[in-house]
Amino acid sequence: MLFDLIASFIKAVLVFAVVMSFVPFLIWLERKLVAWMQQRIGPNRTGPFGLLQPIADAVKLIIKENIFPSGVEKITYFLAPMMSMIPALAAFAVIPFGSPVRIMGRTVNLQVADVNIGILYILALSSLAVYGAVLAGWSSNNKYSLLGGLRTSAQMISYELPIGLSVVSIVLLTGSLSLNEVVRSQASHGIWNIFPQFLGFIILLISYNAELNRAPFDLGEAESEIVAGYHTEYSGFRFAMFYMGEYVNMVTVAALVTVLFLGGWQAPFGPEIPLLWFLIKIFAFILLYMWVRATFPRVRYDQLMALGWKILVPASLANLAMTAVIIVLGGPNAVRILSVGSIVLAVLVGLVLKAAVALRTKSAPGLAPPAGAGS
Amino acid sequence: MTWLTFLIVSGIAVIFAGGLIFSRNAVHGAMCLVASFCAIATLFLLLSAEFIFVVQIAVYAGAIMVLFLFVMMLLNVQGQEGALAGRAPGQLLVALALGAALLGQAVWLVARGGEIISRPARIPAGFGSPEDIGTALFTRNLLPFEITSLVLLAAMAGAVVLARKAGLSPKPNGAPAGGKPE
Amino acid sequence: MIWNATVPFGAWAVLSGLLFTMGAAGFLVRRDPIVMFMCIELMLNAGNLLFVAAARYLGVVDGQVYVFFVMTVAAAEVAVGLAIIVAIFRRKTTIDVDEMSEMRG
Amino acid sequence: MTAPSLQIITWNLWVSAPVCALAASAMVTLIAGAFWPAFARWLTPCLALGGIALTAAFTILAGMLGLPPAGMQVMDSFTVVFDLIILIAAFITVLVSNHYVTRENLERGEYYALMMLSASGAMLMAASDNYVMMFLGLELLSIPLYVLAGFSRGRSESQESALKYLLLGAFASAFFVFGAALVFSATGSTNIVVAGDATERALVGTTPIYVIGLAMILTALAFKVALVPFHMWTPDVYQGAPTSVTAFMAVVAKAAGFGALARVAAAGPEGSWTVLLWGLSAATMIWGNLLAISQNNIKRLLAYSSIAHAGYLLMGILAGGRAGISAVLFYLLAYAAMTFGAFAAVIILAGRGDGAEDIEDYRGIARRSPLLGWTMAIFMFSLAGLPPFAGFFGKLYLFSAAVEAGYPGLTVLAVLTSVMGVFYYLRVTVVMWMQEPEAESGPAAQTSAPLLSRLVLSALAVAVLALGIFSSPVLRWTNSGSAGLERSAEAAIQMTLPEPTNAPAALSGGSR
Repeated sequence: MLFDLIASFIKAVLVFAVVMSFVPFLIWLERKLVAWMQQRIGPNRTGPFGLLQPIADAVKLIIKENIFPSGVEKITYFLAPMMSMIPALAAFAVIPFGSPVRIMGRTVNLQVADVNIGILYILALSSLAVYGAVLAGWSSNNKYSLLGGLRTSAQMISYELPIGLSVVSIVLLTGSLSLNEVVRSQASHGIWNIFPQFLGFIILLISYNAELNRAPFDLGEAESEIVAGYHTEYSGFRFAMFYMGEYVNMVTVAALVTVLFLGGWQAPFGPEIPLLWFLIKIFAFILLYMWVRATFPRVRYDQLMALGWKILVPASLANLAMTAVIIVLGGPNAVRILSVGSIVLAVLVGLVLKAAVALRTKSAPGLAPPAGAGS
Repeated sequence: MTWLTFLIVSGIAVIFAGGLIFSRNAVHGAMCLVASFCAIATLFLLLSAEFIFVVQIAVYAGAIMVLFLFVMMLLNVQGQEGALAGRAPGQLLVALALGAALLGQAVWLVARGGEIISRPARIPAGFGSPEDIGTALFTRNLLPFEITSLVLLAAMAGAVVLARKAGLSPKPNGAPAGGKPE
Repeated sequence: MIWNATVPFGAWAVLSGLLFTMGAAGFLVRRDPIVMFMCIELMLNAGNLLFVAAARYLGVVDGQVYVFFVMTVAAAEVAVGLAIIVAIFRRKTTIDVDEMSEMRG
Repeated sequence: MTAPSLQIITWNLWVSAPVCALAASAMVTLIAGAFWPAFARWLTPCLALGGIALTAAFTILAGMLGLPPAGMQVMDSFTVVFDLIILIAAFITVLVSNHYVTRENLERGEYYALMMLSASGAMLMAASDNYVMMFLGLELLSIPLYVLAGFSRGRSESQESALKYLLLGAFASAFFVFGAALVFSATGSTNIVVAGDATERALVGTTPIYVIGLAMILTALAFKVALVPFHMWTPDVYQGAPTSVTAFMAVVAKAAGFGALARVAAAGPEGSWTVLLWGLSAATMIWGNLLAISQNNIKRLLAYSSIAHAGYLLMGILAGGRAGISAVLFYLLAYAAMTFGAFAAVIILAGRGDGAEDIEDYRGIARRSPLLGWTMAIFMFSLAGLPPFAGFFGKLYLFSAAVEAGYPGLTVLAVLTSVMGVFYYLRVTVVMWMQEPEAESGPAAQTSAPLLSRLVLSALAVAVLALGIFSSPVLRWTNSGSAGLERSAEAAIQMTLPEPTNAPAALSGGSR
């Protein structure tokens, strides 16, 4: 009992420390990467390769004066940045990042808390993440902030639907809501969920990009339209909290996707080294998101909503229906059938979209939506 | 499930519920209600209803209250209304009477506490787990479950009709805008 | 030690009764329809709490299933209610029920 | 991974077939209205009428099968009678609406679909023998009604009435939830009959909690059927809502509420329960009739009249037994015919935009349009309870059931208030027939109603007459309905419900 308590405490502290220390590194990485992709140099003055830049930024933000602009709702204004960070950190508690290890003759799960409703827990927490943006936008007493808060909340609520529906397909495949079980079932199926749930994977990727408020879906903080959206009025440490929250969220999402679709800590080849493969997969995801950010232009708000409601929701429903039917009818071969079916379905959805976009372009050439947001 | 935890958590729930009633600002009220819902969710956890705990947070705190906040922001209603505004003394009286009656009922319930169930039932291991809920939901309660889908359909169709701009109907409505003058 | 004693069912009933009463009183006293609506949500939650507590103390899991239904219905009601409020707001810029007095009798 | 095994559904699907049919046709109507707006004008009402007729067929078929209670829903002869009353009402609403919807330029697909969904909720309420199911039925009835009340978005009264109806309706349904939770915690069951039986046999020592829970459920239902003191919303909502919706509300919502009340009241304990119902009934009759006298707006007048009629109907519920419930069913049928008739006349008279709703506006209408004058007179006489119309016989059966059940005081009160009612109903007729018409302005100038509306109006008038003159076969039919209620209550007790993990009755008695 005592041992478990201590182990949990140590794990919690460790996870917190590691995730938080990721943040400055990720900020540096993103700046460097985007700069490289845009043929710029990026930070290069502070430390080797500009590695100390985020630390300098952090120091600057922390020692800045904490300003309460006049007319803000003090309590809400104060609480909002925390509300944007806490759910992201709390969600990390149920993510397993390694197979159980033996320490001092005891088995220790590499997971802060192994709850049997882990998936639901994460969905619940991610639905709380919207409060930060909403409350910040409302309390700032600023039109742009309010608009940003409105946009963000509508966007996040809309994209929770395809996320939930895609995750339900995984739950069907696993037969459990525990994230540990999800990893184990992928081991026992002998195939990672990305194959039988290819369409779900794509949907989740897109939806989480919107849920994270990252480009090309960063409508809530689109600087060319509404200054900086819901955190326009924030400065100093409170602004830093929003910033950190965004990156912590990214890490959490990457870890979640890794667990759900990429076999968690399992090694694709070679020996299974604790944490190593997990970290590699997480970073692969984060790099993918950074790449997307550097590549795609920002979509229009109506396109964003159309993408969510008219494409992702029906597609994830189709995916769910297909998964359910194949699992019931397919018996022991269900996973294999699904692996084929899912890719076929994904291609089908893609073709339908392409046809729709082509049709739209033909009928009204001036209104052709940018790639990825056709409806 | 001891008195101490019960009292602390339920105290939080009640205090924040009071915050909803007394706050002058609707958004503050909504935040209080969110806190109260989270406390109630914790109480669900104490009652070994883990599934309901998560659903409570996801649905009430995460969806319904966000919708409330969204609409409040959309309409941008600032708190101009005083708490317990004295404009309707009759209603205040009714509220007090109702409160007194219900509180009396509550006290009476406690007084007879010995006669009601005093101790939780012995429950099987998986009580309140998703499997347990699912079994109960899709066997004995399948019909109500299906009916909820109809309720949601009605609400969806209704919300769409109401939210649509009035100008979208094929013919503009010729009725006088302000209704009949009195 | 009383703090470690088991909580009897009556305590849960009183708590949910209290929350219900607060919601009802809030509904009757406040004039802002959005706040009144939130008070209704509080009342529904009080009912849910009682359902869950009864389910635990009786050992009948169906009580938790009913909570599920109540939540669904609450969500539906909120969707329609907020749509009506927004529709009214579009027409005029007040949503104070005292100022809705086009009908008298 | 093991493939999940599909469990066999534990009840006969026929039990829910009528509701399923109606809901399915509602969806078809919704989709048809959305995808073929060009044909919506005639397609959607036809689909709605067809769906309702189909549902009626299913109801009769299912009723003939003699199904046992399904644990949530019962398909006994009471349900059949009730469902048919609701379906007839919905049918007439669609017929009455067509003219109105066209005139007011409302969205057709959604209008009819929501109406049908609401009707299916009403059917569920009357058919459910479980509080949870009843709650869902109540919501399925109410949520579309909230929307329908705010359907004419051109008029702000309509939206105001929608908000008022929604806030108070949701408030009432919160009472229902809490009451059901109290009943559940007192008896361990949400089945109406089983819970009542458990309390009766003193399996649990918590009868007062059960009674409080039942009282809260009664409060919620009283809101729905507009019993005094829970009637405050009625006049405003009736006035503000589109008139065709008001008619639907006045008949279907009330019928559903009384169907539910009949099932709940049968499970109520003696003593305090009857006192409660007695008081509600008396207050409703007196207050409704008193306030109706001073109304000048015809829709408000009909609202107060519907409140008064709820008081009479509650008397039948209070009397209970085969005669009481049968009288309630008969009266509901009569009430549906005459109320629809009155509202249909109001729709025709109101002209565009609900301009004319004051009774004074009806001066001399009868001279210009004898059909309207005659039919309105018939409906008003019937509502007032004058022979030989349906209203008279309905009241006769109700009063005699109440006297038989031992409530002579209440019956005297009812007769007195009925006399009061004659005054304001006759006033409408007098205004229509005896007073000079206004000049060319006003609704009197534009009473050219389409043929369909005239036909419906005449048919309803004939129905009111026929129900009065040939009341005995109808009464036999409603008698079979009330007999079904008794039978299924017995069956529900005998039926072994799926045992929960821990038998509630055994352990709720005290500490272990």
